[in-house]
Parts: sequence; C-alpha cells; structure tokens
Amino acid sequence: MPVYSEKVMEHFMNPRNVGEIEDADGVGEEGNPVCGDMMTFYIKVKDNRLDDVKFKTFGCGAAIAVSSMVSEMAKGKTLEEAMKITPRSVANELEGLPKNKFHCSNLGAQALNKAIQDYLSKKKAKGGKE
Amino acid sequence: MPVYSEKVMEHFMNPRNVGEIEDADGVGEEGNPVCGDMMTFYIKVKDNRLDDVKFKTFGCGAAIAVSSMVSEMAKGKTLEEAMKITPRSVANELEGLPKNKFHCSNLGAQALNKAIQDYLSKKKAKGGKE
Amino acid sequence: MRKVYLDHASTTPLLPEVREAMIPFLGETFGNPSSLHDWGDAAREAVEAARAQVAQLIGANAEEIIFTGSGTESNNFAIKGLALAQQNKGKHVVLSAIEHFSVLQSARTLEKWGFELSLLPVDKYGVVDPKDVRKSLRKDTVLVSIIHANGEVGTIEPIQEIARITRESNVVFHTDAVATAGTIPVDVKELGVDVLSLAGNQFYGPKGVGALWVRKGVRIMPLLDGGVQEGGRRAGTENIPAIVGLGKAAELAKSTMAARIEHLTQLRDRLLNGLPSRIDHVVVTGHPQNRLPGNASFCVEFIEGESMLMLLNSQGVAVSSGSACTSRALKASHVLIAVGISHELAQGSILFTLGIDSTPEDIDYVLEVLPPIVDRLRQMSPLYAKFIKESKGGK
Amino acid sequence: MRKVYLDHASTTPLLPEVREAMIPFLGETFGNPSSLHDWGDAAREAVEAARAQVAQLIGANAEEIIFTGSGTESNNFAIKGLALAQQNKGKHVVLSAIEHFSVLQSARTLEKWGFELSLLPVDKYGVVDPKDVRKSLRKDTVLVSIIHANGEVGTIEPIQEIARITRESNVVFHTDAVATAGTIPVDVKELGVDVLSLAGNQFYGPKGVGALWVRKGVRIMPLLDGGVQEGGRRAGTENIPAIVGLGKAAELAKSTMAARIEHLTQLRDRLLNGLPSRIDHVVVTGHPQNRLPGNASFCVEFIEGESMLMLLNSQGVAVSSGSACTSRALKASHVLIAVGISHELAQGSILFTLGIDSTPEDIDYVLEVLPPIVDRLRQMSPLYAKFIKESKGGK
Ligand SMILES: Cc1ncc(COP(=O)(O)O)c(C=O)c1O
Ligand SMILES: Cc1ncc(COP(=O)(O)O)c(C=O)c1O
Repeated sequence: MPVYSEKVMEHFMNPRNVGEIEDADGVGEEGNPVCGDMMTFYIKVKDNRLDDVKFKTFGCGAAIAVSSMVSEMAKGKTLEEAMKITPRSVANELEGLPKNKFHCSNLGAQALNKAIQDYLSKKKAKGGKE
Repeated sequence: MPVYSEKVMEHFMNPRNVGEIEDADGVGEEGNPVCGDMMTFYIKVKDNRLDDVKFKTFGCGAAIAVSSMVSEMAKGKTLEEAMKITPRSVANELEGLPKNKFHCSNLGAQALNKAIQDYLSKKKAKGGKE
Repeated sequence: MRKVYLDHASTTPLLPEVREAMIPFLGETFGNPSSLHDWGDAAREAVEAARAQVAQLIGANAEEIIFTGSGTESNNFAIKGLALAQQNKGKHVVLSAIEHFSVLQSARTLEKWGFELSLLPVDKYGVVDPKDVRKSLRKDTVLVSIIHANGEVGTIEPIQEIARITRESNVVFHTDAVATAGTIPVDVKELGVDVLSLAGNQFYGPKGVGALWVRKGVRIMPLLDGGVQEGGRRAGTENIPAIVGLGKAAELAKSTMAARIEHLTQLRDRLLNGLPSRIDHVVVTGHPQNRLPGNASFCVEFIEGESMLMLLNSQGVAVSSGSACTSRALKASHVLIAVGISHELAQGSILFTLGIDSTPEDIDYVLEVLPPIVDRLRQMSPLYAKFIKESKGGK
Repeated sequence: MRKVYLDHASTTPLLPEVREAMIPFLGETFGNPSSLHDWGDAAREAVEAARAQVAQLIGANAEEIIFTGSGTESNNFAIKGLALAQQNKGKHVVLSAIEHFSVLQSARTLEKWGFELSLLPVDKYGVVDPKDVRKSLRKDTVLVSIIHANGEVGTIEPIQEIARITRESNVVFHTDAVATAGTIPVDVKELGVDVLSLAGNQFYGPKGVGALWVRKGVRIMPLLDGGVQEGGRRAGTENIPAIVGLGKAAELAKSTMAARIEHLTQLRDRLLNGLPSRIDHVVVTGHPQNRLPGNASFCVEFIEGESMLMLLNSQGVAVSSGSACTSRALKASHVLIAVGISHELAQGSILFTLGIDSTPEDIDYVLEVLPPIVDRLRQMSPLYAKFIKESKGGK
C-alpha cells in the first residue's frame, strides 16, 4: 500500500513548472527548511492572468507534488481565481494526501498567494502603472 | 522435553507394590488430598526387617513414582536402614524430579517413616512382646 | 497408536490455508511497514488487509483494531492501559473471579499502584450475575472487565446485559474474548462492550499475535512505548507473518463458523453425556447448555488430574487439567474453586477441548480408554478405598 | 529493474535455514509448552533448545534468557521492570540521548510515575563519555541504560568502560543490543552489563520475537502479567515458531559472524568513501571507524530525505532516512540532533544499512543512480539556488 496516491506520485516523478523566473512579477516563499518543507513560487502576470508560474521546492514527495499541482492549477487563471486555490482543493486534485502530510507539506496555495500579494503590493507601490 | 525422567515414567507406568496389607504391622499416612498428594504405606516386619511394603497413593505422576520407588527401596531393609531413606535419596534413585515437584510429591519417605514409627509405638505398647 | 489432540484451549494447530497465507511473509515479502519503499508498501498493505479481516470477524471498524503479541498482551494492555488512562477519574476496578490470569494478575499489579479491586463471584455454573455488577459500581469505578467465556469450564457470560449496566453508568467495559472470538459469534456492537481482547492461537491462527479492539473515543495508555506503530498505541516492528495469519484465520472463522459450531457441539455432547454414563462419580463443570461448543470439562472423584493426563497421553490422547499438580504454580484452578468445587475434587479435573478436526471416533476412543484409566488410578487411591469402605459400612 | 535492499536496520529477511527450522512449528508440532502431553513436550524441547542457542550467542546461561515479543518489548520490560523493582532504593535513571524510542519513551513513562531522568549527551560522532556516566550517578540512581550501538548512525558505545563504573557504584546497567547482537560480537561477561535486549529481526531471524538477558540475581518486575511462562517473568503462550527461528538465527550468526563482518565492512567502506567522492556537500554521520559493519549514513545538503528515498525506490533501491518528513511523527531523528546535526541538515539524512546478501554491484549501482537524483532535487531546491548565488557572490 503506497503512502501516496497515483496522482501525487505522477506529479512527484514528473513535476511541472520547476524553476525560477528571472524577472518575476511576484515571488512568494512559504515554509521553513527547519520544519522540513520550503517552497518559492514565481509568477508572471499578464492582463490580470497568471501567464507563467514556476516554483522551487525543498521538501518531501508531497511538498513537491503539491507545488507542481498548484503551478498547474494556477497557470492561466485570473488573479482572483488563483487566490481561490486552497490546500483542500489542491489535495483533492491530487486524489488525497496522507493525513499527517496535509498541513506541513501543503503550503503551495499559500506560497502562490504570497507571490500574488507580492505582485499586488509592488503594483500598488508603482502607483498602478504598468 | 518430557517433564519426568525415564525412571519416573517407568515407575509411574508400572508401579511396584500397590495395595494394602490387611494385617499390617504399621501404617503411615502423609499428605493431604486438598494439597494434591496423599500416600498411605503399609508394612509387615519380620526379624527387624521390612518383609513386605505396600502403598496406596492419590496424586500426580511424581507422587505415584515416588511411592513405588520407596516401596522398592524399603523392602528387605532393616528398620534402621529404611529410616535412612530420605526424599533426596528417593529423588536420586528416580534420576531426578522436577524442581517444583520435589517437596509436595516427595512424601514417600515420610509416609514410610510414619509406618515404621507406628510399628515401633505399637510394639512398645505391647511391652516388647512379640 | 491413535493420536487424539483434545487440548484446543491450550492452543490450536494452524489451518493449512493460514500457513499458506503466512509463507510469503517468511520469504520475499519481509519488509517493515514503517519503511517508505516497495518492501514497506507491501508489508503495510498486508497489515491493513489483515486489520480489515479481524475487524469483520467482530463487526468493528478496522481503525479500531490494534495488533498485539498475544492474548496476554491484549489483556495486560486493556486492564493497565484503560485504568491508567482514567486514574484521575477514579481507582476502582471490577472483575469476575473467573478471569484469565492475564486479566487477574494485571489487576493485581494495579492494586500495587493504588487501585482497588472488586472480584465478583459466580454461581455454580460459572455465571456472573449482572446484578452483582450493578451493585459493585461506585463513583470511582473506571473499569469493568468480565471474561466472555472461560476456556476451562466453557460457560458463556451475559455480556450484553452487563454492558447495558456499564453503559448506563458510563463505565468502560472490557471483555476478554480470547476463548470466544473466532469460535462463537462475537459482534462488538451487539455485545455493547467498549474494549475486547482476542488472540490468534485460539482459532487456528498463529501464536505470537493478538488484537485489542478499542471503541473509538475510549482512552487507553500504551503498554509498549516506543515508535508510533499502530497509531502510536502499540510500539514495535509489526509481526507481519503472524498478523497476516491472524487475518486469514479470522476470515475462515467467520465464513465457516456455523458449521464448526454444529460439529463441535455434537461431539461435545457425545462426550458430556458419554463419560458420566461410563464412569461413576464424575461431575460436569460449567454450564450444562450455555457453554463453548468444544468444551467438555469434568472432575473425576478420588483421583488426580496429572496422573489421568499421563495415562491418557500414553494412549495417544492429549488433554488438560485444572488440578494443582498440573499447574506450574501448583495451585488448583481458581476457576474451579470459584464455581464451588472443593480443592479435593478440583484435583480430579480433566478438560477436553475439541477442535474442528476432531471426529466422533476420537470421542469414542476416549470413552473407551478413559474408564480403565480411572479404574486403575482408583485402585491405587487411598481416598477411593476409604470411600468404598465407608459406603459398605453404611449399608 | 535491479532490486537493491539496503535497509537492513529496518528489518532483515529470514535466512532460508531459519525458515526451514520454523516450518515444522507451523505444522504438526504446534503444541503449547505448558501442556503435559507429547505435543507440549515437543514444544518445550524446542523452546529450551532455542534458549540455549540464544544464550550461546551472547555468552550467557540459558536460564537467564527470557523470550519476549520484540526488541521494543525487551526494552520496555527492562526499563520499566528494573526501575519498578528497585523503586524503594531510588527513582533516578540515566540514559543517553541516542537511545532507541522504545527505551526513551519507556523512560518517559517512568517520569510520569515519579522517576527522574538524566539524558547524557554524545559527542559529534555519537559517543557517550563514560565520565559523564560517572558524574550522573547519584545515591538514588537505580538504573543506567546505554545503547550498545545505534542503528541510525552506527556508532558503537564504550559499554565495557561504562559497566566498570556502574559496577563500582552497584547500579544496574542495561544495554539495548538490538542493533548489535547477532551482528558484532556481544558477550555479556566481557561487556560486564547486567541486562541486555536483543531481537530476531535484526539478524535474519523472525519478527515478533526478542529476548531479554537478565543476570542471575538482578530483580525485575514483569511487564506482561498472567501465567507463569518464562519462569513467571513473561506471561503468555510462547510463540514457538518465532522462538525456534530466533534460536536458529543466533546459531548461524555466531558461526558465520567473522565472515559477515568482513564482507559488510568492505561494502560499507566502499559506500562511505564512494559517495562523498561523487557528491559534493555530503556529511558522513556517526563514528568514522568504530561503527556497525553494515552502516553507511549521511546527510546530503540542500535536499530532503523522503524525496531521495522515493526517487531511489523508483530505481529499485530501498533505504531509510532520519528526516522529519520520513518519520510518522514528523520529527527529525533525535539521534541526528544529538550528534549536533542542524535540523536543516538532518532533513537531508540518508541511511544505507547493508546486509549479508549485499554485493559490490549493489553498492556500485547506488553510486551510479544516487548522484543524478541528488542533482535533480538540488535543481529543484530553493536552498541550493540560494547557496549557489551566495557562493558566486562571494567569489
Ligand atoms: C480467556 C483467555 N484469555 C487470555 C488468554 C491468554 O492467551 P495467551 O496465553 O495466548 O497469551 C487465554 C489463553 O488460553 C484465554 O483462554
Ligand atoms: C537499537 C534498537 N532498539 C530497539 C529496536 C526496536 O525493535 P523492534 O521495532 O523490532 O521492536 C530497534 C529497532 O530497529 C533498534 O534498532
């Protein structure tokens, strides 16, 4: 009985959107290597949509699969839609996560959210100019 | 690994001298059915020797084997010799007894001794006449 | 010589299907369920499948099953773990006088830790009176433990009625079902208990494995501390082959139980009726009807159990006895004493526990070989001689 | 795909000879050693033969061996049983910081019962300083327990020197030899300890069985109360097949130990030297020389253990890790923390434990497949990116 669902394994073995975006519009970091998992999300925004999403993750299989899934769910969505991605919806898309992994590895939605907030606050700082 | 030595088994399966002596010169009882073992020894004395020894025993395998062995050891001995039979010497003749059986089942020597005492006190009561 | 094993209460043989189920786990599939790789996955899968099988046997949820190393461990775990988990609430524990030693001695250890025990009596058939349970309950009672059926006398206890009482009073109720689970129907919901012990080697499963069912929500302290196996409630690398065997034995017990019971009951009654008709001065112990299907237990007057056992063994027949001489502690069975048998009569205890492979021919063989054995021992017995003299004298 | 099991610290496969020895006891020879008939005799004989085999492995007297259900049970029994037996003398217990959970958590339970613990530190190689033991002893110290070798870092402790100190002070000394007995020479007289735990599944014997050696005269309270099996010190029907298997495994371990050690040490050193030469930023954990022959343990910087395990598993390689994510409790190994590894670095823990069937090709396969895995995970790791940026910035 494997610990993870097939979907988690598939995303873990073939993670989508791994990497950095050099000139990202927003960056969000969540987690802490001391606790075990840390994720950095990079976003590119175009017409209020996530034109590109990339991530780097230090962590367990669940953390990597979550990051990959979040990046895939987010890409192409409007900022408002993307902000509605929750740990629960990510876990559902992954066909479940082990109970004990739910909280500590399921930081992708938060990291993405931070990246969006980062983008929004930068935009605000620039006075709405783009 | 059998609990009992071969010698014990042999005496248990084929006990010698089982029975009562109707006109016994001495009778000795030892033990208590409540505790598990009880033996009655009957002796016939002739010329200060144990001419006949018989017993009845209620009890475990060890108790029966001990009784049989004591009867065999005693038969033909002088009273003085027979009184020297001890639980230890009986156990030795039986090639050992389980530790926990030593005390409660090894009453044969005492029962025999009681039978001899019974004979001696009867004889004394009769004033040494015979 | 014919070989007749009628000592199934001591332990049962493995069913061939159970052994077959275990063999792979003595070979290639040797992993540790805690491991995060294929070997670990396979072991985890096997344990969880067995957990579901055991749960089904007793009508429980799989998550409520904790695997242990034996019936004894299950009982120690239950008695100590349930009492310690609730000691802030109170320190009074209620048991019957005919509990298995693993319950009784665990409770004795609780006494050393400041708990108080009430030992409930049983009637002459070995039945606990539910009214006695009700009377025994106090404000500080935290645990009642009554055996489902005692393997020595076979009497089945009124667990359902007792559970109604403990539930009203909100007291945790454990039953030791080691002699019943896998043998007669045991459904935790029907019984209404909170915690239940069972063991593999009582129903053709392996030795070295048992289980404790703990109703969700009931608090229990671990007996074995360490790793977080079994949900943190029982530490230690899981004994996979034994757990798998227990699961298989549970499955087989469930699917064939009705037929097994019918078979055993017939043989048992053949023996229960046959023996007293061939041997005088024999007492049946335990309840006349409401007893384990394979249990035929007696006390034979004027002779002692071990010598009967040894002579039966020399004829190929294996049985047990509750006599003092047959116990390593040299004490007559506390169960026989509790049902009111005298110490003297208890010495003549003889216990036949039949199995699913037992045959009518086995029973007839016993009925043939035992009477001369009893005769021979009585001829040797000073008690019998006395009895005969007295009854002749009485005429 | 090649299958390479390098997780022998988690559990070992059964040797075919061990399995063969067990099989009859899963069949015809199924009796209970407490029974007084041929079936019981055969079981008793088997148990006593196994007891002698285990005693020989550790240079002990057979009567001093108590069979248990696991290494965890042996440790719980030792820690709780020795402390409780002496609580009138005092309530202070000394352990190292790198004990197995089954010792550590047992001691935590003692704390709840009013005992005081001293946890001794270890140096960066995981070695306990005997001087620290001496300093920790008090008038009310009743027990010292130091692990013989910890399976996670492999470091072998100076048990003999510690025993000299405890003996002078008349304090009972227990060692958890679960990771060493059957693997390296363990002789209770040479070691000078009073009580020693071992388990079958660490040296190609069965799961579900362990043993506790208790020097004659040392008092211990039972953990499992009930019947008077094992001299009244461990109740419950004996797990005969497992006990027989443990005995056979002990015999084989003794007769082939020197060859096994040589083989394992060679492979271990191939890995201990090979890995850091192929992967940068790798730290060897545990003692450089004085370590278990099959233990090669590392921490790989910037990445996490579970993801390494999963990728290795996808290549057919089974290993362990002490990372938080790989533990069911989600805590980094207390052993790695105790040897001074940071929580962050501990996340990169990877533990290879070799077995007697491991081959040089297995090691070479690992040395081939692991570097690209590390690479791939580092390419994904924000910590590695940061490190690279900083070191470039530093240039
Ligand atoms: C009712 C009952 N409880 C507990 C036990 C203990 O089981 P074990 O000796 O297998 O640990 C037994 C054993 O026969 C039993 O009959
Ligand atoms: C040193 C040590 N002690 C105790 C144990 C516990 O053994 P088990 O899980 O088999 O009960 C282990 C297990 O690996 C161990 O390595």
